[in-house]
Amino acid sequence: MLEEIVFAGFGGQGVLSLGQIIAYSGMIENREVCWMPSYGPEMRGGTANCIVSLSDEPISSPILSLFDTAVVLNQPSFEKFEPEVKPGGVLVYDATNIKIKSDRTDIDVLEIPGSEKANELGNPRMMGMILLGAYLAKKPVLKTETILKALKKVLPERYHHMIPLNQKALETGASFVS
Amino acid sequence: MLEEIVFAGFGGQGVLSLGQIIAYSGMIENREVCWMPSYGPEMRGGTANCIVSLSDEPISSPILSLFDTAVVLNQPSFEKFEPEVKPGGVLVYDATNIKIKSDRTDIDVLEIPGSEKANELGNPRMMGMILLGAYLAKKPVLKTETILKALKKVLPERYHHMIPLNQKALETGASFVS
Amino acid sequence: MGITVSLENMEKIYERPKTLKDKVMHYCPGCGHGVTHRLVMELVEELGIQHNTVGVAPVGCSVFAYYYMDIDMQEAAHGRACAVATGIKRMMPDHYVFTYQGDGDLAAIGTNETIHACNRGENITIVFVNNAIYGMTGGQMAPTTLLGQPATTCPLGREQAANGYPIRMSELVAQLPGTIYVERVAVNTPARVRKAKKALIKAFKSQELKKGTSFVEIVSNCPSNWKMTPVESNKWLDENMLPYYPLGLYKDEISGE
Amino acid sequence: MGITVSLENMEKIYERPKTLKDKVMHYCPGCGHGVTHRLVMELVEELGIQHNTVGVAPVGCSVFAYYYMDIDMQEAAHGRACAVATGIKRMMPDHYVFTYQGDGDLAAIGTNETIHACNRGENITIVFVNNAIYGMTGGQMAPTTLLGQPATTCPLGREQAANGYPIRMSELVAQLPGTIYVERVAVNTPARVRKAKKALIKAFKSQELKKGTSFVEIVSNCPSNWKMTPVESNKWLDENMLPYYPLGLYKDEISGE
Amino acid sequence: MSEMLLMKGNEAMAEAAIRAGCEGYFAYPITPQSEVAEYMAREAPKHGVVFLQAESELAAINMLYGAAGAGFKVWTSSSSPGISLMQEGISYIAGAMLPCVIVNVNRGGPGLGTIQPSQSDYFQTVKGGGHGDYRLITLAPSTVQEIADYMGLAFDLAWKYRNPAMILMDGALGQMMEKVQFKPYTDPGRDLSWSTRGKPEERESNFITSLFIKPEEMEQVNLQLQKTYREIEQNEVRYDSYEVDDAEMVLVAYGLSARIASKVMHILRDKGLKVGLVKPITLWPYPYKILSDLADRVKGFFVMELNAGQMVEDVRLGVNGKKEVGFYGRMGGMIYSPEEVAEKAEAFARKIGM
Amino acid sequence: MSEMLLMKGNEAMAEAAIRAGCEGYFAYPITPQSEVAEYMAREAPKHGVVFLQAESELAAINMLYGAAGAGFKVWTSSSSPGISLMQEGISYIAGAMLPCVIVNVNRGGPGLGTIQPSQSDYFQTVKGGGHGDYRLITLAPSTVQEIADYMGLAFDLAWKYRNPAMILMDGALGQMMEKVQFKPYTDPGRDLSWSTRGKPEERESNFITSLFIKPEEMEQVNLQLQKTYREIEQNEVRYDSYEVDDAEMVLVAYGLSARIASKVMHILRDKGLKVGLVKPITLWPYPYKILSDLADRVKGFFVMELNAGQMVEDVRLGVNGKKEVGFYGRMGGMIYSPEEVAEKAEAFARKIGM
Amino acid sequence: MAKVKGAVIINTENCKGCGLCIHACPTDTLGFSKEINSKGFNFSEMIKDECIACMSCALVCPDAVITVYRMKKDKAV
Amino acid sequence: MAKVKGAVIINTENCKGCGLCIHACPTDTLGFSKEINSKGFNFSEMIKDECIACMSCALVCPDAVITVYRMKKDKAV
Ligand SMILES: Cc1ncc(C[n+]2csc(CCOP(=O)(O)OP(=O)(O)O)c2C)c(N)n1
Ligand SMILES: Cc1ncc(C[n+]2csc(CCOP(=O)(O)OP(=O)(O)O)c2C)c(N)n1
Ligand code: SF4
Ligand code: SF4
Ligand code: SF4
Ligand code: SF4
Ligand code: SF4
Ligand code: SF4
Ligand SMILES: [Mg+2]
Ligand SMILES: [Mg+2]
Repeated sequence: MLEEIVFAGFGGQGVLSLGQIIAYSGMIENREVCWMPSYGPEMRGGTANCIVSLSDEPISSPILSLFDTAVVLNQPSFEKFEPEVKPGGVLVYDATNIKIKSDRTDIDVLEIPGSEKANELGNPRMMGMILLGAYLAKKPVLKTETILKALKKVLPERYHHMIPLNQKALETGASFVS
Repeated sequence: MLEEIVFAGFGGQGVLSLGQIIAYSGMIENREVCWMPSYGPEMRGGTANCIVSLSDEPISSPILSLFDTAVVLNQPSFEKFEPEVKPGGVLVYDATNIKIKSDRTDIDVLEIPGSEKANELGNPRMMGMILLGAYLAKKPVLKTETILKALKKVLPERYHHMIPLNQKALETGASFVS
Repeated sequence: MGITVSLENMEKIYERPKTLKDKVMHYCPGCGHGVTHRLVMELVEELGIQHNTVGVAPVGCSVFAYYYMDIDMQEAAHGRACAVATGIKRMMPDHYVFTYQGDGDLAAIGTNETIHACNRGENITIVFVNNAIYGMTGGQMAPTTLLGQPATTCPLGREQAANGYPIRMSELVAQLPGTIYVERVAVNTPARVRKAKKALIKAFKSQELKKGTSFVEIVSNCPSNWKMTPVESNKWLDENMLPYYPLGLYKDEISGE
Repeated sequence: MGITVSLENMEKIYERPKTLKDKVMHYCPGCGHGVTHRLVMELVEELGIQHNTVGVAPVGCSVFAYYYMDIDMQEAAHGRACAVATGIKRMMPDHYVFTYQGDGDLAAIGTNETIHACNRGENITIVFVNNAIYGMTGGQMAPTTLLGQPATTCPLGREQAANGYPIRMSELVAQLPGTIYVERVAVNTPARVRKAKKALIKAFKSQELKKGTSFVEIVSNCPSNWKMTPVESNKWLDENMLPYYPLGLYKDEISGE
Repeated sequence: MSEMLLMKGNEAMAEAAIRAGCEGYFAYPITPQSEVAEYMAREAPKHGVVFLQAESELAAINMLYGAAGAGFKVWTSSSSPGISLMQEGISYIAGAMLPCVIVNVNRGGPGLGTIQPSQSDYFQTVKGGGHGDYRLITLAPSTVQEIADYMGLAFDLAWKYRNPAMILMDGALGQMMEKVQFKPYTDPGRDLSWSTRGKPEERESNFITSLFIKPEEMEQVNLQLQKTYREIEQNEVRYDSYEVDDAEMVLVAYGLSARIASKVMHILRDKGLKVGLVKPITLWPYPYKILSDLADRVKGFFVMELNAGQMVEDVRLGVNGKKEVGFYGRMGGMIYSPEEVAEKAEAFARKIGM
Repeated sequence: MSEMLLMKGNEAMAEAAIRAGCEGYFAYPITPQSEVAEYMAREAPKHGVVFLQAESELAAINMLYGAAGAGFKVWTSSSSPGISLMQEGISYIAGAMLPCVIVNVNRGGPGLGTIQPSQSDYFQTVKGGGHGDYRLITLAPSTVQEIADYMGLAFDLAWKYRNPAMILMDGALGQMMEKVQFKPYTDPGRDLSWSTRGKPEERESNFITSLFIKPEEMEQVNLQLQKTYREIEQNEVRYDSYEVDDAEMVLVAYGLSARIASKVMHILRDKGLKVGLVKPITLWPYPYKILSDLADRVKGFFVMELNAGQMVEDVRLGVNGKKEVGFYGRMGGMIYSPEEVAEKAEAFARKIGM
Repeated sequence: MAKVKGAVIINTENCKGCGLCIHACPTDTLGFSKEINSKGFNFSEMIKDECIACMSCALVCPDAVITVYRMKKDKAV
Repeated sequence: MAKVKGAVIINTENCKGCGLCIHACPTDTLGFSKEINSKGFNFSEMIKDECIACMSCALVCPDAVITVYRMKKDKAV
């Protein structure tokens, strides 16, 4: 099993943390994991992304140009990464803010009204979690319990009360996947 | 023909210039020449020496450990270079100031009362020239006229009036060699 | 949607200088580097010296200055802008040559080159943008970081015992007989921007005298690494930077010419 | 042959300090480095700090200081003595740590390390031997070479326009809040030697306070490269160096302790 | 064995240094390894470790010289341009035989270049970026775990031989997070007799120097260094090899490239090509012998590096003409994909008759 | 052809630079080449050449960067520790494709070492002392005449390829006086279109930089550099060979060692051993081909260097295992005598069956 | 409503929404837009027509995206 | 001749003949030797017995080769 995912959005949307949660979860499930941020001056202010690899075997390159899955939180990232999803792969994106559509037929495209639903949940920062929920429902590379466990590890104690909300967000996302 | 000479004495006794005169003369006589000063912190105040090579062929190493001839102006240099004269070579030294004698039988040792005679000539700085005269009389690797020509080149114009004195010094030195 | 006002019967009284290339600068929103770039390019335009000005960019956030300033420029190694400028100016004594440097560049790794260019009295202008932080590398302590100010390499705030005092470069270089003009300005209010521009013009023009180095320190902000909004950062600058880095003229030997 | 005087009933009132190794120093006759070496070793002996003093030698004529000073020492790369001393002192804050540096070392290539050690207020003593020339390399211009003074790289004398002004380091580092004691002394007369020693003692003892850097500049001679006899050189020093490098106390914040 | 953690390479490095009992760290910020200094700034005070942000890399390496000369276990880290600035200091440290650890998180050059990962400082590191004949014990980790493991090893080797050790890695390894477990570390003990901590009455004064003005003496120093180098070459060569037993072609790669190489190996094995992999861990001393031995039985070697071809020269020296050596590289911060390299390597394999 | 003069290598170098129309010289004093700066201080003003004593080697190399970036014909000189300090700057100069000349009058290292002659900076020069993949066109004179000859050549090559050129020599060559004649020099013309001399209206602004933050762009820069390097390797390899036609063994040596090697050759020929000599003039690009060609017909190579064995690696790469390669070196400022090397070389000759 | 004395044109696509101009404007003429531009910023725009052409906004704008217009003298009086 | 108050012992072998002590001596007690030592220097020596043990010579001696003696108090009076 090898799953290579890119998370991309504006700086501040929390894409680096999303990736870390996945990496952490992979670790809990005894996978080999690798999390690689894009770094560079463009990070500042502009867009941010990170690549997470999950595998049963040692991970070769942390930097990739094609992905099994792209989780995309803003339009510039959609434009950059939509073409980089491998045939047969998954593209999940926030359809509330990203108004374009993918015309690729060789991948699974999940258009999730993430921002809208996050607002409904009362916390716009849940958007990423909603997309994650959709992605994991589509492609259950990790168990939801594990994600929750990982959240406990990754979130500072003072945010642990947010875990139920995160769980709800995951479920919300999952509900969009048949 | 290859002649490798070391000139050695206290800094200020003019050994570097002596060597340069020989090198210049070699050039005038169309030889290959190489003049190499010893450089290093010990130069300052302490002793100084230079190595001059004259040859009909390109000169290999400018830095040598054995010499055809050693022209020695002070006692520390005597101690250092006396053993470094090749068998069959020549050692010329200022016997006025250097009170030891060489016990080498495999070389020609010219004990020249250089300082004494220089004082007699009215200029203690002629000591080196006197030793040079003795050396060239023993081993005529260069013509005396050439040396005088070289002096004209090497000495600044304002010292040209000294050339006759230098010539006398050379002759004085030569007079000690049978 | 904002309102629209007709421009009929209006005259343009300010626009972006033509010497600033038509590109979006990569600086974070509200960063003083942008203002300073603009001022330098305005004066180049106004003095009509685009054809004989050579700038030297530092390593720091303003490393790409040459992407924006429409003049010939060189990108110097971190800290070496003054040496690079010296090389240029010595070869072309009639050109206007300036460096544009951050506080890490000029006052940490490049202190030697700064001091010695000023001491030799190189006829260059040094534009020094002091934002009390290493902007480009993500907020490490700069030599000008204030006591108590946190940075990623002094997370609890700079402490004198460990890291010494913030260094005041204008005061220091004004001591050197090689400098002829030293002024510290800021760009966080319109009035100060005007003053900053005057100082920059004076500094550039002083090169014509060939009497020594001109040095303009611009106390600036770094909203991103200070972790403030731009407006907050300009206020923080007022309240914290200026008491330690007082604005004003530190030396003027251009006098009368 | 000089005269011989009986030593009967006499007491020894001065002798070579035991902390100076029994070796002939390689310095030229009459060189101020010798006097300065002796003074530093005298104070180490007198303060009884041989066992917890670490010295840093520069690159310059005094590069071999460790052959003569009977204390643990390190030979630093040219100009980096203050950085090396910082490394030592930070690891052993209770040791006496000093650098011994020439003007080329401290004020040309090493200016950055000097300024920043002083600015951080490293608790070290900097012994700065200013002889206005590069002694070791054979008489090139130093940053402290006087205007008009010839050197091999300014054979017609240092000129301000080409080479700038001689740099006054005591004045400069006294500006920095990190220094607590800055004095300029000379060693060309007996009285000055006494004063120089007092300054050095004060500087070393100030390390106990852990309050900042102590800096003693010793205006010195280089008879060989100045091309003078030692006696002439000391006179030249009086007449030429001291007017530009005035002796005196530039900063004293040791006060009362 | 401690808890399993998920850490950035740069942070694992700093944590490992603290666990290996480092006593001081001196450095100047530079991407892509500023997290090291940031981690040390946070953590060092808690462990009584000295942390100082130097005014420059020049100052940092010379602070290291001073602290190491006083017998402390100290290190620094930087990235390519900063490491270039340290070359004089490194040569001095080697000449004065001071143990310490220097980390280069290599970015793309030359010049200011890019902050993206690269392996283009191989030559600088192993052939001598500074002046004179000296060598740096060089370790090349390829995972975050190895970064953690090699930190203590680097200190131990440095102290065992009184020689600076370098950890050479690239920006990607520094930036990425992987699983890591810190192994318990025991200091093998250190000889401090030569260090400058103040001269007690009972011994001669110590001094740290690389200056021996008489060439006769300086030659002796060099002979001593060369003797140490021969010893290190004898004892400390480290490498991993994978599937070389039946291999007809051997990939050679280190660091990040070695990870990619292992994928390349699998791709080619899947195509039926018998491919193995040698991953040098010590870049100096270099594992020439395994290559020379393999050269007697394989058909060729294929080297992959994130540079224009540097380590490939050492491979050639090891293979010494016995077999062909192929090369593929990317430069300036670009990273090859396994598929991309596999294609080149396959072409080479065909060329050598596989 | 001008008058025959007797000059020190260091002074001939400076005089040659002036005659080759250099426009500026920036440097910091260091033995054994301070005479260069002293000569320039005296002579430069007479020829309208800019001379500036920098505050350090770091400053000097960056002044050079600035002046070269403005399109001027400039140079610097230093010796080993000073050259180490320049490594970052050199990498920048190479990355920014600036033509200029840098002279290293090599002394014994590592560290402060000794001021006596050495060849121990070979690796630093030809493999890259700075970071990143770059190359310095490197000329190695072996006589004062060659110093004079190569100075103009170095400028011309630097400008032809917009790449820094290095003259690598040792302290003895710098200090010794030999006969020298200055050949007339004609500037082949220089393209200044890229230089920063102020932007006229009719062109875009020029900028000098080595920064390309996007790896895609930085790779392009590197590819461009590599292309230039291949061209230089194609066109500019220079070497002399002596008595190689009937040789069974070939000595390989450059600079000062090459002079001694020629004496060694004669000693061995006198003993009836058929020995030739290859003297690389360009150390990069290296004359691999002649060595490879000779390897097909001689029995072995014997390399002599004033270091622990550096160029010998390039000889091995050229010979590529076809024949044995022997080595003899001295270090730390010591110079071998021809007799001493002859003895070692003879033993090697016997070993390879001569 | 006062007589119009001035106006600004903002290159909203290149505005980074730093708000410095808004803060600097003595007449509160400027405000943040509701929409975001393609870089994701809420840009600055005229929200009132009280501009007095004082140029304060342009002086502090780090991105030099503001052009300032003033009513011609003869028209303004 | 005044009562002897002091004396100096000079390590003449290590003296470099710089003459600074001679110049510094207030009583002209010191002078250059006629002979040279093994390093070729005319060293410093007492040429008069007027030493007042003022230490000036020792203070300026760069080679620390001078030891100064003073007549013990009880003897000097
Ligand atoms: C030799 C070297 N060391 C370190 C760096 C990394 N670096 C890049 S910019 C910078 C500091 C920038 O700070 P400053 O000069 O204050 O500029 P700002 O970004 O704040 O405008 C550093 C340390 C480098 N590029 N080169
Ligand atoms: C990096 C480097 N650059 C240059 C030198 C050559 N060098 C040795 S000593 C010296 C200057 C010495 O002058 P100063 O510091 O004034 O000491 P002094 O000899 O006058 O006491 C120089 C330039 C060197 N050793 N290393
Ligand atoms: S990081 Fe700071 S200095 Fe750099 S562009 Fe952003 S705000 Fe400006
Ligand atoms: S050269 Fe000058 S500084 Fe050096 S030892 Fe001689 S007199 Fe002293
Ligand atoms: S010109 Fe003045 S009044 Fe008009 S919008 Fe700008 S700041 Fe406001
Ligand atoms: S100051 Fe400029 S960039 Fe900032 S909000 Fe106003 S117009 Fe936009
Ligand atoms: S102690 Fe005083 S009086 Fe006696 S010799 Fe010395 S200087 Fe002269
Ligand atoms: S001062 Fe010292 S070295 Fe100089 S002459 Fe007097 S005793 Fe000799
Ligand atoms: Mg800054
Ligand atoms: Mg000096």
